Amino acid sequence: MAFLSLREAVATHVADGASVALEGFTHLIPFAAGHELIRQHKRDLHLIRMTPDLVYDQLIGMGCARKLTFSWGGNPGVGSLHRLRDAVEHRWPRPLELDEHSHAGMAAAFCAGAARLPFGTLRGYLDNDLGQANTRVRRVECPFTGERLAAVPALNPDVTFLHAQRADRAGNVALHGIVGAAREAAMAASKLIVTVEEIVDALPPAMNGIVLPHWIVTAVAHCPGGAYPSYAHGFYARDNAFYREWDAIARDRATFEAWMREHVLDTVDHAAFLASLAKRAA
Amino acid sequence: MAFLSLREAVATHVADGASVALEGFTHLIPFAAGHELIRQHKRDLHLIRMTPDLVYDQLIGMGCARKLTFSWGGNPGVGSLHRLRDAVEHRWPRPLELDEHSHAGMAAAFCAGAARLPFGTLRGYLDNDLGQANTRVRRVECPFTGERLAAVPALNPDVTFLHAQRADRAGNVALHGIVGAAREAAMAASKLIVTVEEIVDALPPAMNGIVLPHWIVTAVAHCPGGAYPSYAHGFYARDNAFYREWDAIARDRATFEAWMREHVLDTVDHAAFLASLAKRAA
Amino acid sequence: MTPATRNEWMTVAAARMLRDRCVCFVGIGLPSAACNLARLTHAPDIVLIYESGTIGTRPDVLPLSIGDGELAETAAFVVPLPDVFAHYLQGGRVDVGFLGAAQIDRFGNLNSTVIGDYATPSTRLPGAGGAPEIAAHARETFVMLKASKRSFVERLDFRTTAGFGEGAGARAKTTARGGGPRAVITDFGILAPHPATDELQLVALFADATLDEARDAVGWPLAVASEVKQVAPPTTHELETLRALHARTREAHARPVVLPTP
Amino acid sequence: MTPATRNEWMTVAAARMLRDRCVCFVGIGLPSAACNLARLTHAPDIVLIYESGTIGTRPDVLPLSIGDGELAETAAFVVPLPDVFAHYLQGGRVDVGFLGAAQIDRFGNLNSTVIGDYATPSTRLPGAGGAPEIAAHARETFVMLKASKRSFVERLDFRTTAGFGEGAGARAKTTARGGGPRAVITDFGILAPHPATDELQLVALFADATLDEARDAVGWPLAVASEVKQVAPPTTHELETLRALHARTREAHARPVVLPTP
Repeated sequence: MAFLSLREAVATHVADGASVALEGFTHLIPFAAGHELIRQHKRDLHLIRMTPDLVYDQLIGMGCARKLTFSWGGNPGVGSLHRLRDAVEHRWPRPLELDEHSHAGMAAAFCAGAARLPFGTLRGYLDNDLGQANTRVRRVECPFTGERLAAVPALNPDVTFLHAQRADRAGNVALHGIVGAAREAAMAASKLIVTVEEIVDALPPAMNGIVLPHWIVTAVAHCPGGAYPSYAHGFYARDNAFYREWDAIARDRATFEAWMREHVLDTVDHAAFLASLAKRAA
Repeated sequence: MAFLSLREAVATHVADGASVALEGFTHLIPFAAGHELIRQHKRDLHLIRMTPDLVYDQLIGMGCARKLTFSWGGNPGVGSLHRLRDAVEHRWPRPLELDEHSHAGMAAAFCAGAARLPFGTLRGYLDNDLGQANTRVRRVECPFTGERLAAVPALNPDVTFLHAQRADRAGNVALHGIVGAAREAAMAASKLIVTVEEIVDALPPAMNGIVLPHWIVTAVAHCPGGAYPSYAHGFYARDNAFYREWDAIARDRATFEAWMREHVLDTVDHAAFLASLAKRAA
Repeated sequence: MTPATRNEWMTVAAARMLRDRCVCFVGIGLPSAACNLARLTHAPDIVLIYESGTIGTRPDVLPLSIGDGELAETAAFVVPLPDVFAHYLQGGRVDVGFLGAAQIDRFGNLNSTVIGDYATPSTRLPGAGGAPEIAAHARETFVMLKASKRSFVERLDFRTTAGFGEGAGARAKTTARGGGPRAVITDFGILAPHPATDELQLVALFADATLDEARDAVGWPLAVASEVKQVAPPTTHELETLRALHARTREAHARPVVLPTP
Repeated sequence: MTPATRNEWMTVAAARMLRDRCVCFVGIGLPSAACNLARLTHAPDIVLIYESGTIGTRPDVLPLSIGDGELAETAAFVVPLPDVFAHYLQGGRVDVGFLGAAQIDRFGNLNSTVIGDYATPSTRLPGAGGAPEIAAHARETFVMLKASKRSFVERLDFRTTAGFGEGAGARAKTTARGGGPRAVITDFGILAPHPATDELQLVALFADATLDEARDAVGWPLAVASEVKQVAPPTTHELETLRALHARTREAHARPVVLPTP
């Protein structure tokens, strides 16, 4: 475990072509990490995430991704991810290979990855076209009942990024609230990089809480507001208005590129990103 | 969900011949429930539990069990379970069929049961005799890598008994501390009966804590001290001295039977059981 | 009070179908409004689960996303997402699931993946999310979807989620354990599967909707039940409760977020 | 101070083999004493995991059972048991595993199941517990076991837990990912596998033990390494720390529990 700046963590641990999961389910989405991948012009990434959300819309629109493993790709409660759509429908700015699942299938794949099993099993993909569209959905026969169940290959990202509320000085990371598949994505990864709201001497007591212990963690970066416009329970709320505004920003290629330039490429880090939005709002 | 006395819950929901899991890993072992099964002379039970512990020594010694599914059957830190040994070595008081696993295998079987999958998968039972001794350990081939992994059949007890710290008046049950496979055994069961230290208006806040919601719970019985001589975190400690004393009590058939008669068969309920020990200690 | 919109009719009709104390797997949008309306009217002890892992949640305002903080704060407890799907849904612990989609066919199969060919779609939709396994495992499902010839289609471009498959008992041959779609609540009324053929048929109309309107909106020859009921109009209490919920929601979502600048 | 007993020699020798900051899967008895002695002497940041799910625990007294309350109270956090085996052990997140047994053979395979035939044993032992998968997945394992011709045997009655199987690289042909037994700490000294044959050979003796004693205690012709080291005697600090730990433990375990009578 090392304490690094986010810039350093991304530069050191993410190679072009890597498989990268930025997990967090609506809550604790690691936006700061996604922006840093964009700033550093990472290319050919295999992006993994149950719900791509705006941060993957941005990565895809900026040409960072060659492949997307996902189970639901929309702007929650708003509509489409226009950059994701543009990549799939018009191969802009580059073609995007899809590895598409249902939530249950992808959760099983993360669980298998976390347990270092080669596949996960579920009673799923029943009588639908997903199993045909994705040749990585197969069947396995129960050796006791003979029932045929769906099997999905384990997900083991090269790097998982999470955002969490707190780390202690040993690098133990604690998160609470809606956790999605964050724990499984963390345990499944070769490297785990966590941005946190704060670094504290001792984590709050949480006997059966969700803790990622220091020896699972590759690097911790102190990054207040690192989940914005998603949220960090106990620190700040989800900016639902921003999610709505994104629809207009992302709909048009030029508007999107101008926004990304102003707020991500031309800002030096996440604090500057947040400041650039505050200035705009003022 | 119903609030019942433990006597009523056992009488109503446990048939002779049922498969019954009393889970809890060292902590929160449902002793009161086990004693009530003995008091009601339940017979031919298929007992399921990772670590049989004293409570299963008692059930087996009193002739309640025909079969035991388990992964470690000792008196932790002390030595043998003499009644279990006597049943296996000398078929006293009756033969006991064994369905024997490793902890990892049995945990996988409970997880499969909780998820209502027919089997669990693990990289286990490698190059040892357990897979031969137990014909219920089989192999399954990964449809992606071809690797052969161990498969265990799901455990789905007819009735799972747990002891927990608290239930609220809707029947939601909260437990904390060492939880073992309690949650999985609960979700895997057809019926779930929980004894609790106290019934409260509102459970303490535990956003990501372990809660078994009311519609999973068949019955709650208020039973203070229901885990003794095991323990309930925050209420009372494990009586390690009693665990040591049990070795001498259980070693001899007559001593065992006399103890069971005095403290279990001749006591009307768990409060009377505890009082009988207190009297002895005084 | 202004008359009920069709959205409001749909929401009220769906809410009324929910029994008190039932365990309900909720989706965002109309289903979320319907479930919370039920909770605030006749079903105070309904158990709402959102796929974000928030169990027994009682939000004061409707969430925009499936995982707004409001859901976690008002939940009985919050579990990791894999547990929601393994222990609750696949575990058979969910009574009712709600689904939406871009397309539905006459057997209640749904498409939320693509319009056009999968590899080269004309419209890429968000995808499956939880739907395929909600449809497989919940004891019954309700579909909420506005009707048009583009959404109620003769043939799906892609079957994301199986309802009754090819109909006539086909579903029973799969390993799906849930009962499948019990009703489709749309903006003219309610469709339900025929007991023998599984084909969706019109069983109820909103008071201000007509059979012709229904037939026009559906892209296949719509079957009509022997008796078509009329859905009772939203009561004043239902409408007021729903509108107050939406007003609170609009206000909450417009509230500016304080940027977490250091 | 009285001289060190053989139990104390074993405990101190095992403790010394643990690096600071290593992640250690601890069993009850001698391993628990050894790991905590390491933590209280040269390895303050060792991470101790007990299979009860207590992670990063720092008990003030030794637990009697694998799940005493002391372990939960002093743990960094506590996870459900299936997570311990899936995420930590099978997940490859454990450096060192400790094992005991009733019998061991020359390739470090262990029996903790039965003496005699499985179906009709003369002695039924507690069984596998976590051992088979600890041995499979931990990067390395240490076995602690007192030697006698009944425990160090030519042929196991039952192989509960694979060490190096039939030796000579047999382990590598299995899908076990851990490295297998690195050392067997017994009451005359230390055995370690030969790099080529995998056969356990004597590599170190306690200062007051002899080669003859070792040979007499082992039920097969004991191989001896080209160089047999002498284990340095327990230091005063080590012994004092260990004895104080045991004294605290005895006192705590004798403390009467207040019966939870209503």
